[in-house]
Amino acid sequence: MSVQADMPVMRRSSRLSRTMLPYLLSLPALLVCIGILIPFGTAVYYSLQRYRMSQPWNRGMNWGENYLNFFTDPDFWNTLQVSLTYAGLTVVLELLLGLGIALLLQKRSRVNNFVSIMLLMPLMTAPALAALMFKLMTNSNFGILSYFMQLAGFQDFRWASSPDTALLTVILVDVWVYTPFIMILLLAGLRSLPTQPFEAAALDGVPRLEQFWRITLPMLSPYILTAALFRLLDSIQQFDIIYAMTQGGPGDKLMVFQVEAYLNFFQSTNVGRSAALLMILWAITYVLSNIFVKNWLRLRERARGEA
Amino acid sequence: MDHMSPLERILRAVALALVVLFFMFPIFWIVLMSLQTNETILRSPPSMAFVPTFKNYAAIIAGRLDSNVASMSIQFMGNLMNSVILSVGSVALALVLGVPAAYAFARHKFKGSEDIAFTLLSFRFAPPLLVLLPLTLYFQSLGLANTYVGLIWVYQLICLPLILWIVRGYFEDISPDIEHAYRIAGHGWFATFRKIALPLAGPGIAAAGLLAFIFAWNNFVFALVLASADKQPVTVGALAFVTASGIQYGQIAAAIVMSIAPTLLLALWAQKYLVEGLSLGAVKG
Amino acid sequence: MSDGLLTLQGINKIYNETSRHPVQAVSDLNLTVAAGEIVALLGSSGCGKTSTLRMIAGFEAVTSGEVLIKGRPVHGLHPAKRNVAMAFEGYSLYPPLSVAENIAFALKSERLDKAEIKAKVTEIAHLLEISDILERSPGSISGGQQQRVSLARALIRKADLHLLDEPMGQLEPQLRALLRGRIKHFIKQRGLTAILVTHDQTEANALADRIAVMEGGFLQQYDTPEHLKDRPANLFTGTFIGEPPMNVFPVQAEVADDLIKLHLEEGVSLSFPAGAFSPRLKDRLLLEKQFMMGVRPHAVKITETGQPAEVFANQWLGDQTHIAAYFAGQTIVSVRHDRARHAPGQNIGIELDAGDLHLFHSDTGAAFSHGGGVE
Amino acid sequence: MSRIEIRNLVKSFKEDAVLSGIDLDVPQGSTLVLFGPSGAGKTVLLRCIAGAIEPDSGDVLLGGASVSDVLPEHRGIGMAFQNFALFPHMSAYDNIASPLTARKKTGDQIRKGVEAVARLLKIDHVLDHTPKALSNGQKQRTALARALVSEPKVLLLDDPLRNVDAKLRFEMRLELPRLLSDQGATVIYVTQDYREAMALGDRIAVLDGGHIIQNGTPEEIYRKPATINIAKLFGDPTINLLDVIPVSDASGVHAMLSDRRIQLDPGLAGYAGKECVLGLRPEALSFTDASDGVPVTIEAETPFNEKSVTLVTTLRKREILLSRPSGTPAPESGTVHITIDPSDAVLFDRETGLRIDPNGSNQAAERAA
Repeated sequence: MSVQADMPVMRRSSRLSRTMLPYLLSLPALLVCIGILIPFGTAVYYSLQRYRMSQPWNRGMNWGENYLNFFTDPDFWNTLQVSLTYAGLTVVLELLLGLGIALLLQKRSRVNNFVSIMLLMPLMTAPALAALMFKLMTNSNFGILSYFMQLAGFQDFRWASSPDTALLTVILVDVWVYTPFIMILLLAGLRSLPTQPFEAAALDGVPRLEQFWRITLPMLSPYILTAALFRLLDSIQQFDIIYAMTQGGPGDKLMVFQVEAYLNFFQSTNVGRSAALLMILWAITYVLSNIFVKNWLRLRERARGEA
Repeated sequence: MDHMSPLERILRAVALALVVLFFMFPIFWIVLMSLQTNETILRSPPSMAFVPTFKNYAAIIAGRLDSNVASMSIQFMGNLMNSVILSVGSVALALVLGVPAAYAFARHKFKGSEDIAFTLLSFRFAPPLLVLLPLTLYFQSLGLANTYVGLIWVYQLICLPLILWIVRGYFEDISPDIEHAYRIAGHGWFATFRKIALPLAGPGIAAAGLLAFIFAWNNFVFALVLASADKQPVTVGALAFVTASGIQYGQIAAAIVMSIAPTLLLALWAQKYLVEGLSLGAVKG
Repeated sequence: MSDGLLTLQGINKIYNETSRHPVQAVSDLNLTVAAGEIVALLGSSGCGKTSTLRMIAGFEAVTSGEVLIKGRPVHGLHPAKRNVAMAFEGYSLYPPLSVAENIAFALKSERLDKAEIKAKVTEIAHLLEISDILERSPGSISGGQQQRVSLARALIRKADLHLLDEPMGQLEPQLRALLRGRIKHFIKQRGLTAILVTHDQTEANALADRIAVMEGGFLQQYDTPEHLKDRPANLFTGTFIGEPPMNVFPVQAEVADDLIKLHLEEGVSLSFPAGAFSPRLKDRLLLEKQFMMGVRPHAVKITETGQPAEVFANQWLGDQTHIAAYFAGQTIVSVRHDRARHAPGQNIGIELDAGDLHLFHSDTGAAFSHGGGVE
Repeated sequence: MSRIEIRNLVKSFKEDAVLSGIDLDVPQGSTLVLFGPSGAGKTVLLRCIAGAIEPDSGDVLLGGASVSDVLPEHRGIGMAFQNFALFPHMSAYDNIASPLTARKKTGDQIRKGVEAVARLLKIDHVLDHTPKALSNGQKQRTALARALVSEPKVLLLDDPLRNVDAKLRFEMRLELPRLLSDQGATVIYVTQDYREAMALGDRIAVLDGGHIIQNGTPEEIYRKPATINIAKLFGDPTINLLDVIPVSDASGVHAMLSDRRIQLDPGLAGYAGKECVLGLRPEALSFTDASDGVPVTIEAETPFNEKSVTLVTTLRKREILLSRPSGTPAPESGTVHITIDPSDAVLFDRETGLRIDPNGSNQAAERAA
């Protein structure tokens, strides 16, 4: 009896071809990585240069000068402050609002499902277009929000055109667009919590407030942290809403990092400063995203019951 | 069982109504506006009583904007077409490239896979301008500036990571035993991928594709930096249109409605997939 | 019998009642549990036992019927107000709290001082062998340990009724045997009333005073463990209770003055002296043309002179041997307590005693005779 | 030529060694049961044989040839998974047919093959259902049918009866040996149920902590367990384990229980005076009228379906369980005497937990030392 008779196709394959397969499959991802890394490297290079497109003759390495200049540059500090304020306020507001709405919608019912579908709509609206919508709504001639403000007694409430209320206006747009995102995450989190602990608590007569603080909130905390970091990373880089609304104005009231860098690049053609600004922003997001990835990995392990 | 007190029930209903009002009102109002003429829009106090008109939409579709003073030609329909080409093209390319890679990440813990994954993830959060600004210079020298191909290529920065992360999550949810069973039954890896992994991850791939489409559609900054007027999608086009059309508020509203309608309708149509994809995209990556 | 601690009157539970595919989980269930009694709801998954438990706890509303605890209808009453404690089957622990906190959390509504709580937790932890994990978090302990913590959380409470949902399903066999005895002792000593949901008949036998066998949403039999074994009310309980399951054959009777013949399939017939069956059963057999005959595997005797059968499996399990043979067109299983060496392919004789036969109506499945008498 | 050999197989995940040097030899046409607690590495070993997992080192030989560089689809193995691993988007028919389609059979051959195996396993009426619409028992049979349909010479069955109800599990346990011997396949069968292991295995390999701690016939495992742990894993109720110190004198070797002598094998003389554990199977103990039996007090009696279990205590309050077939007479209470056949007593070294072999050389103990 031969081996082939019993084992019809014992075809052998080389170990090499098996180990290469995953690399081949992930080649596109690798290419994208490289596609990002090359411009990134270029940006690092630019940020170390004295480089204005309008003055090509004056181009040259100036090493850390662009960065050092920031220390004495009030515009930079303004940018940092505006960006952090914007990010902080939007995240806190959206988190509180999102959590509240998620709790409201936690129970599966026809009404709740309908509402959560409706809430998808702002999230699916392009932020730049959302900004335009609010621009129309806050128009001093016919804007409905301006009209409401009049009714409320604010005669000349100028929304994004006034330095006092510009930040509030863009935050309002951000809250409108992105609260549903947090809501969806937290709702998914809430609904994925096991029901039995809550049944046990109900049966044992544990007060609802105590249930919320000692059980619900701690169990939800990984989701909350994830949602908050996600939003924080996006929000600190906000461009679309602010650019579409005021292009950073009035004055420098809304000069967040990316808007400032964009205008530096295209209007004052100061490539070096623009790149340095973006590097600072990248450093901030890198630290934040590191925290995020660590949390995310832990969360994933917990979700799979490994922790 | 429901054990809610009547007071709680009422408070919840009121809160829910306020939530719906806040989030739905802007869309509702902009749609109303798009159906009015400038005269009714500018009335004070604003009123719901008006005869709806489709003139604004007609003007945009026809590409001619007639005002009291003069008439000008606009190309908003061109922007719409650009949006379609860019979004569909980007998603298609991202799916072709991303799904096999997602499978590799999910099934093979190979050397360097975590590094690639981490790099992609950390760049998911890098400032887009950081990559875009140097790219404008490269694109000019490569001849990709202001081409669909160039833009679709850059759009992979949004679409590919999204698809990778979401689809990978779905692949990971398929029990490896099911694939092992198919292999042991005598099928090669590609047959297993095609006949088992792909169909079972189908909903996930659909969700990721839809989300990628919406994100591509809603993207603003890429085209703002890299495209000139004839290649711009609606997000950038609408901004230019606001400036160009002056005080034709009805037309502006109509243009916005036409720009957001595709994603909103898609969201309504596929809301289950989207919610799943969004949550998975966040929780699993 | 409405003076029990718990009374279920005509309970029906229909899920998705208004939808196109309503599912009736429980049908017309009547059950009374006396104070101090341990009752097991026994059945396979989907038999309605868990739905019943959840209706008693108040997590599910009854579709119709009445649940009475201490004679008081509890319809619409919040679970917390029913004074019921429950041990859950799955992962019901509070993940953010330690094991000790989990157990003590159940005492929130009892308002005890700290020392008293600690003493109680220590005692119950000792009983359930979880003293060494009190400070751990639920995520870091095994499924079996989690289940014992859940059990501790239920047993520590003072409640009118303790509901235990598959309380030992995840435990290792040895621990299970040990804890069964302890838990029963604990419940009896304190005079608690408990309802146990299980799919494991050994567990039901070991713990319960009475067992309610459920299937397809219907209560099949509610009786003591001994009666379930010796006097199954119908074909379902007959084949469900007992390991290995009862052998069942379709039979036709031929009644003569001095001899009763039971004709099985493939020409096999069993003869019994008329005296082996009671006169009333003989009369009944004259009426019942066709019926089902059940015999438990340990009552199946293998002799040289019995009816012919061919062995196809002989499985020795250490303390007993299971012999399976073709007999009368189907499989008959005999349990021997020695190491019988009947090899596959061997021909043997099967002998059955009249006193070991259970007879069931072939349409309804209802039992009408056990061991030669009439029900 | 479908013997399965495993040579010094090692597999670890990250830092944890799951299998540390497994050697096994399953002769053609026989059934080996892999038995062990969950997490013992049984499933990992099966996957290494199937090729779903690559071992760190060591070799798997099928029919005498190493398969370490043969892809799983080319190993010609049939495998049934504990969780069934049915393809959820395919009908039962397509599930079962998948090994045949892979072998490029014609439509007619496939139909005949699937229908034959489906009839054999009594699932021919549900072939067009998807797995979702099947009961657990039907899923299990579908998974088994898929493993059997291509008539593989090597069958790996990973606890296939675990997720089915007791009645079906019993029926399948009776029917499986016939099915497997009809196929003439070499089988490795994984289970956690000792009854299944004893009923189905020509040999049983007990796996724990990444090692095979005993490999023997069911009889050897049950009567001569290599360790206390194995003794505890087989048998219900579990074996009685009593701390004893054997005594050797002119009348032989014995252990003391309730001040009475329990005669032990004379070969155990070398262990006199040492701390040992005496293992007594509950069913090997019986009540006796003779007054030279061990006096005990009856504490409780638990009737099970086919047997009754009695808890008794010795004079020193040591607990012992006796089991006997239901319906056999037994004293009900008070002080009675029990007796045991010396050949049914096993002695373990208390320190190492290893069984002491009365026939002189104690290989297990030596190896551990």
